[in-house]
Amino acid sequence: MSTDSGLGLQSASRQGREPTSLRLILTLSLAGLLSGIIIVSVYEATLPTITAYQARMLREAVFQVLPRVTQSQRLVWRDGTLIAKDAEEKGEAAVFGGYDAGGNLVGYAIPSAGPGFQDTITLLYGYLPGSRKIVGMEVLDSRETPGLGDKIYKDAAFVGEFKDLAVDPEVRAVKRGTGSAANEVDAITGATISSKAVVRIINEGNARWLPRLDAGG
Amino acid sequence: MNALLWIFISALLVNNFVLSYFLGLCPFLGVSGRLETAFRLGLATLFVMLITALCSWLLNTYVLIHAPYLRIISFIVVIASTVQFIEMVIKRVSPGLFRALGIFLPLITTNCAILGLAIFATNKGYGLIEGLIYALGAGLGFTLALVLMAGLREETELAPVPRLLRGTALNLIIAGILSMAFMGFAGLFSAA
Amino acid sequence: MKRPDPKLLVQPAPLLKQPLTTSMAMRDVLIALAPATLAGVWMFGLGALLILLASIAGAVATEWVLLPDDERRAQLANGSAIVTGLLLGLTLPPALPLWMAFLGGVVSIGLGKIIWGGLGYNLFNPALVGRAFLLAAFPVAMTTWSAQTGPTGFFEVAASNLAAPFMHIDFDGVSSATPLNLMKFQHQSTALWDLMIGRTSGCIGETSGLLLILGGLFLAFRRDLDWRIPASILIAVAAFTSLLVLIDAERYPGPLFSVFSGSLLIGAFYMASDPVTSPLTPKGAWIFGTGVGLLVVLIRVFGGFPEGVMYAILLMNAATPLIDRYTQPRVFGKGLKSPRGGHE
Amino acid sequence: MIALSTLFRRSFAHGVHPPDHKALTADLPTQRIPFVSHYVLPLNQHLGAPCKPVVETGQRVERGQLIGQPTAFVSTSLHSPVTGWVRDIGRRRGPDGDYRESIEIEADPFSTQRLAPSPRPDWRGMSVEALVEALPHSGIVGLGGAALPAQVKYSLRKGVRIRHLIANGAECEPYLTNDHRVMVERPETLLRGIEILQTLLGAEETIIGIEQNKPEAIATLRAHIRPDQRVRVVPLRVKYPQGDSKMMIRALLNREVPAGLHAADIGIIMNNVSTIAAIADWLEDGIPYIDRLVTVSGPGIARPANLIVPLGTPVREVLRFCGGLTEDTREVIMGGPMMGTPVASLDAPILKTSSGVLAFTAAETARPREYPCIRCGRCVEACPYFLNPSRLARLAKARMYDEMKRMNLSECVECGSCTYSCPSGIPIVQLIRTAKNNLRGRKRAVKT
Amino acid sequence: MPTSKPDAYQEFIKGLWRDNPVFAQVLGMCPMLAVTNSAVNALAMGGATFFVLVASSFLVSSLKRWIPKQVRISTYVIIIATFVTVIDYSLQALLPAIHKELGAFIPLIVVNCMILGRQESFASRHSIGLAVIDALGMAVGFLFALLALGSVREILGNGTWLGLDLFGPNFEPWVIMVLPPGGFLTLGLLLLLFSWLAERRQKLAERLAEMEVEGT
Repeated sequence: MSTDSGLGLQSASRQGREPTSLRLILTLSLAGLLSGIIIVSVYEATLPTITAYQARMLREAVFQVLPRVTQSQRLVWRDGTLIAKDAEEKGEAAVFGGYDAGGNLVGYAIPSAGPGFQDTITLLYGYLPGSRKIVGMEVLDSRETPGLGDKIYKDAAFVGEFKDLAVDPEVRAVKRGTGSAANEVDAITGATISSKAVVRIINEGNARWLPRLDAGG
Repeated sequence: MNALLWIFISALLVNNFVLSYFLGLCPFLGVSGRLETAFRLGLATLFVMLITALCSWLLNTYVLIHAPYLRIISFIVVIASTVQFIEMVIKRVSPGLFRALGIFLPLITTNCAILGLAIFATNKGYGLIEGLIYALGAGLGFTLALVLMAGLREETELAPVPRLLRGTALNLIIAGILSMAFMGFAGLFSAA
Repeated sequence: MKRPDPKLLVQPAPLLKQPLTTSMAMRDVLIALAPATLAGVWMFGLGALLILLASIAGAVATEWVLLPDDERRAQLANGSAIVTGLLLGLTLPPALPLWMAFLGGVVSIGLGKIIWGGLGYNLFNPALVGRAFLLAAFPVAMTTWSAQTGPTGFFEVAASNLAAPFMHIDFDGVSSATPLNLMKFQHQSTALWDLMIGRTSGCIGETSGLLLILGGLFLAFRRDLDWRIPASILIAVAAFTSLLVLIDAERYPGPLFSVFSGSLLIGAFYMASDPVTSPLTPKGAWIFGTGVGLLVVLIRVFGGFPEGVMYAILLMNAATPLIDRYTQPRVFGKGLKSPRGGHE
Repeated sequence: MIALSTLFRRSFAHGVHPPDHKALTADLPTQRIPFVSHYVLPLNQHLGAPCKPVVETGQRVERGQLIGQPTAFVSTSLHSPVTGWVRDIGRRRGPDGDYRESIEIEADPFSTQRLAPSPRPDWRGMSVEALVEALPHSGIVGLGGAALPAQVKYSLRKGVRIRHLIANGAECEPYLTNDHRVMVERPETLLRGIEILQTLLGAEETIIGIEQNKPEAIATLRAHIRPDQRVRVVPLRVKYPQGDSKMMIRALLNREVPAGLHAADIGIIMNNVSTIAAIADWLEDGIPYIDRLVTVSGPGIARPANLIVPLGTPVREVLRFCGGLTEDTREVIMGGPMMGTPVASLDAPILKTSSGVLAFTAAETARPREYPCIRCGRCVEACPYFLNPSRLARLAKARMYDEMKRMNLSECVECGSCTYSCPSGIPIVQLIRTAKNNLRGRKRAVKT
Repeated sequence: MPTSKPDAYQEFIKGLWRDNPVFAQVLGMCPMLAVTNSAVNALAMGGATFFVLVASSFLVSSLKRWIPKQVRISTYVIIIATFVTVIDYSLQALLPAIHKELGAFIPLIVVNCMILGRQESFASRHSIGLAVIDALGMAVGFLFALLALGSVREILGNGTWLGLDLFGPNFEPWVIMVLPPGGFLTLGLLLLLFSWLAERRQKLAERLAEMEVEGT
């Protein structure tokens, strides 16, 4: 239907004689070259802005989930220790160390992701190794239902639950009003699945990172 | 294991390429008139998706890590040439299969579901196995949506549908209702 | 031969006709639903009655507006719009604003019926199309359940019922979890007898399990529905949940709870069995019902929603043309070895 | 206990249960209707090619004299039902309103109307081939409704051995009782015919299938069967269309005749009881087929009756003999109510196939408004051939005839069970007939 | 498609309504439905498509003499992909928030059949000026359709338009509108509206023609 009218497979017989293969290859190479030049120059021109923006967003997110932090550092786990490493490498997980003005480690911002109600939820949460507490959570990316599941980042009360949350024995989501323990989060009414997903993603992040942070911190 | 299951179910049902991401709508609306053709197109797409998943992983791992700006152009070039190559191979190896799938292969080149698969798999940072499972789910999901749609559309041909609605408008509304029905899969196995 | 010949009719054979009409079938459905409807209104109060009326009004008004003049009278007279509106109303929560119920009726008939070419041609259950639309559009309102008012509070209409159109609804203090919610999110079971007689919160018409079964049996007896469909749904649900209970009795709900909770019974007897949107063939009916049953348990137990009956039925509706196509019974005399090389 | 035994009676699958209304006439002995002044005899009262007149206008004919002879294998003779004069040979209106080439005979009012003896073949020692040769001279057609010239069924394919002869006494059409009367009044003739055919065919056994709403017929026949005869009477469930040959075979022998084949191809020959009696009349006494047994019934008839009516008698005369039509009659049907045709004019003549003349009033003829199909599936459960009438009707309305062909349109025998059971009042059979005609027309167009 | 005497104004105006790529030709729906859950996203997607279409048409029509027909499709795809990459990075740098919303769907402009279709059926056969005008018309038509869809979905689904609050804080949003089913249903109903309007216009034109005949 649409492709017929769009691509119009009628043969355009403008060229009189058959062009040689060499010419075809030449044309395509030229086109490729041209496009390469354009793309690379645009890429070069925009790259600094883009990287700067991404870095700023990340920093802001880190500052959001960790209080009293003025600078952050990307850390990866290698050979049993955490090492500072700015360049991203594929397949390598990282956390962000947050430091106060004096350069002292305040805590870690841990990114974690997992399946939510609709699609993957990606979030970042701040963890204080000293008191073994979570002190902030921010959802970076999600497609949860507007008006319901999206309360995991729109509902201040829910986000507030992560401001002072013990990680031991394990974070739990409970029905609103019934949670009182330090490790319990009041689930959003009507969006229990999304709330539980957030908690599960945090627990998964904890399982992956807390032993390392406690060991290599 | 659970993660792979979720990737599969998510691509197949929860985030069905057609009904949730609107990918591959042109063939979805264009080739769903007959059940037979819909099924064959679905399988052809599934096949190309699996190959694309492989190719995009290769590209991501060996090429794009050095030149990320070539992502779009290299994906589309690779998809187009892969489809062409597959077409030639099938024609040579299995004329029967070629007769069944042949006419759909060029159509698949402009199917945004294929490019979408490559881009999404890249964005999600899937490895080879995850990418292949993702492609399998997406391709089967595409086939499922297409086959269901074809069955429904064949039925509407016998119905006195209001004249102004006949055609794309009705098909879109059917797709909308299908999409509502697929919302029931939301959250499936995410808590498992 | 003084009397002139009577004016003779010439109709095509057969010249006998079973005395049975479409409107009679619709009347049967209304009769079958009456006990559960009355029970629902009794339990949830005047507000529930208003919701039923609003959804019926939405359905009938839409049919009136969208049908051509010459079709109106006949189509409205067969009562299918009333049945659709009532079924929709029965699957709505009792605290829903009336305007949403009305809108649901409009969508049910508009998107669920008229666009397909009218009665008999729709491929999805109209009431469920309306309900799916409402659930997707107003997820909060559609999942807020109020407790039963009981006879004393009969005339107390909830404030949320009367919310102005398009305006935000305040549900403070009306929330009460349904048995399925309790099961899914808190692993709490509900007493079986309460489930059977409907002493739980839930949609207006879905709670009184026994009355729904009664009406369903009436319809099956009158041959207005294919008994295979509800039978296979219930069997599939019971079988699947029993299997899950064998795996982990602590975690998964049992078969009786699953059958009597939520909208399974109203769905199985009155919606899945809607002949227009379910397979015609007996084998198809079994496949359809089994599919619905499996999907219900899948969504309830492994999915994001506490209740999946509506989605299960809509999904199997979508598959119905395919099921019908591949379950055509063997035509008499076909596919036999023809002796001595028949002349086909 | 009767109800319970009914349940377990042998039958076929699916079908419908219209009220049988046979009590109106079942116990009325057959009467001969007086001769009237004019008779109209269409030349094609059977399937296949019309016969060719062998008389001329003005010529005197005797009762029983050959007036039309067969022109092809699928064709049969026509004999004069009265003594009188050929008035005209030309087009006359047939029962369904179409014009057919016919011979009009004016009865001789002073004739004794004695039957002119016909030369009859000697059946003893006859081969089946000889029977096939002889039958066209009798003018007998299948009296169950198909009107296939009698010899056609007996022209067996090479190598076919007939094991079973079935006498079809089901008479599943409501109202009709003429087969019943034959079985009750002429059991010897029927059994004689069975004996002759069974001997000629070398069949192992004959089964007479009778719906069990005719206990008198069952008892009478059982009483008359001699112990040395290999004949059984099998009562069958009352269900329409029990009389359809393939359904009857299914019910009696639990065998399915493959689609596209005939019963004879699997070693079974089945004839209507009236046909067998007529064959006996011909082979034993040389009586050609000139009188038809007609059930006149229905709420519009003053005095219902079972009548022996000479072929060609106008329906009007038959009705007059029975006291005429009631005031509220709306429809007069020739044949049974399920597969018969309403007549457009009372001048239509009685044909070889006119098993009944039924008069219906407004109560029976009223049709509810047609609603769209709601796929209730009643037609699917009615169709004895396991077709999908709902879908066929839907396809027919969309004029998708080729798709209908793929859905085995050709297997439909137009028994009308689907239309009977449809609560939406959809004329399914009519739609199917239209589709068949359309496909047939197209095939013809391709050929020419 | 090529008319005997192309009229620049006609070429431009036809894309807006009569041959509107979305409403009349039903092209380019993949990116369209996914991103039109708000008017701003629709504008951004429309703008990106606008840029790619116009730039590609310009380049293709100016290079048409040197492109052999055997490789023309590949060349078009390369050209389109180049411009898509350009707009992808530009958006990422200039409007990062919007880029985050549109995310993966910007690259999918490459396979928007409408763009390739215009190259094949128009730009490769006409002068630069006409090609650009045609592209402008089509792109504006596409933008218009996207905006219409995005507006309906945003107004009903969120109670806002281009981020402006329309109904005050008490509006109950129809969430379905910003979900996938809402996209399908809205576009279906808009198509219905379009064909209804088109038919009414045609009827009106016929009536006018009749009146003229009678008048003469």
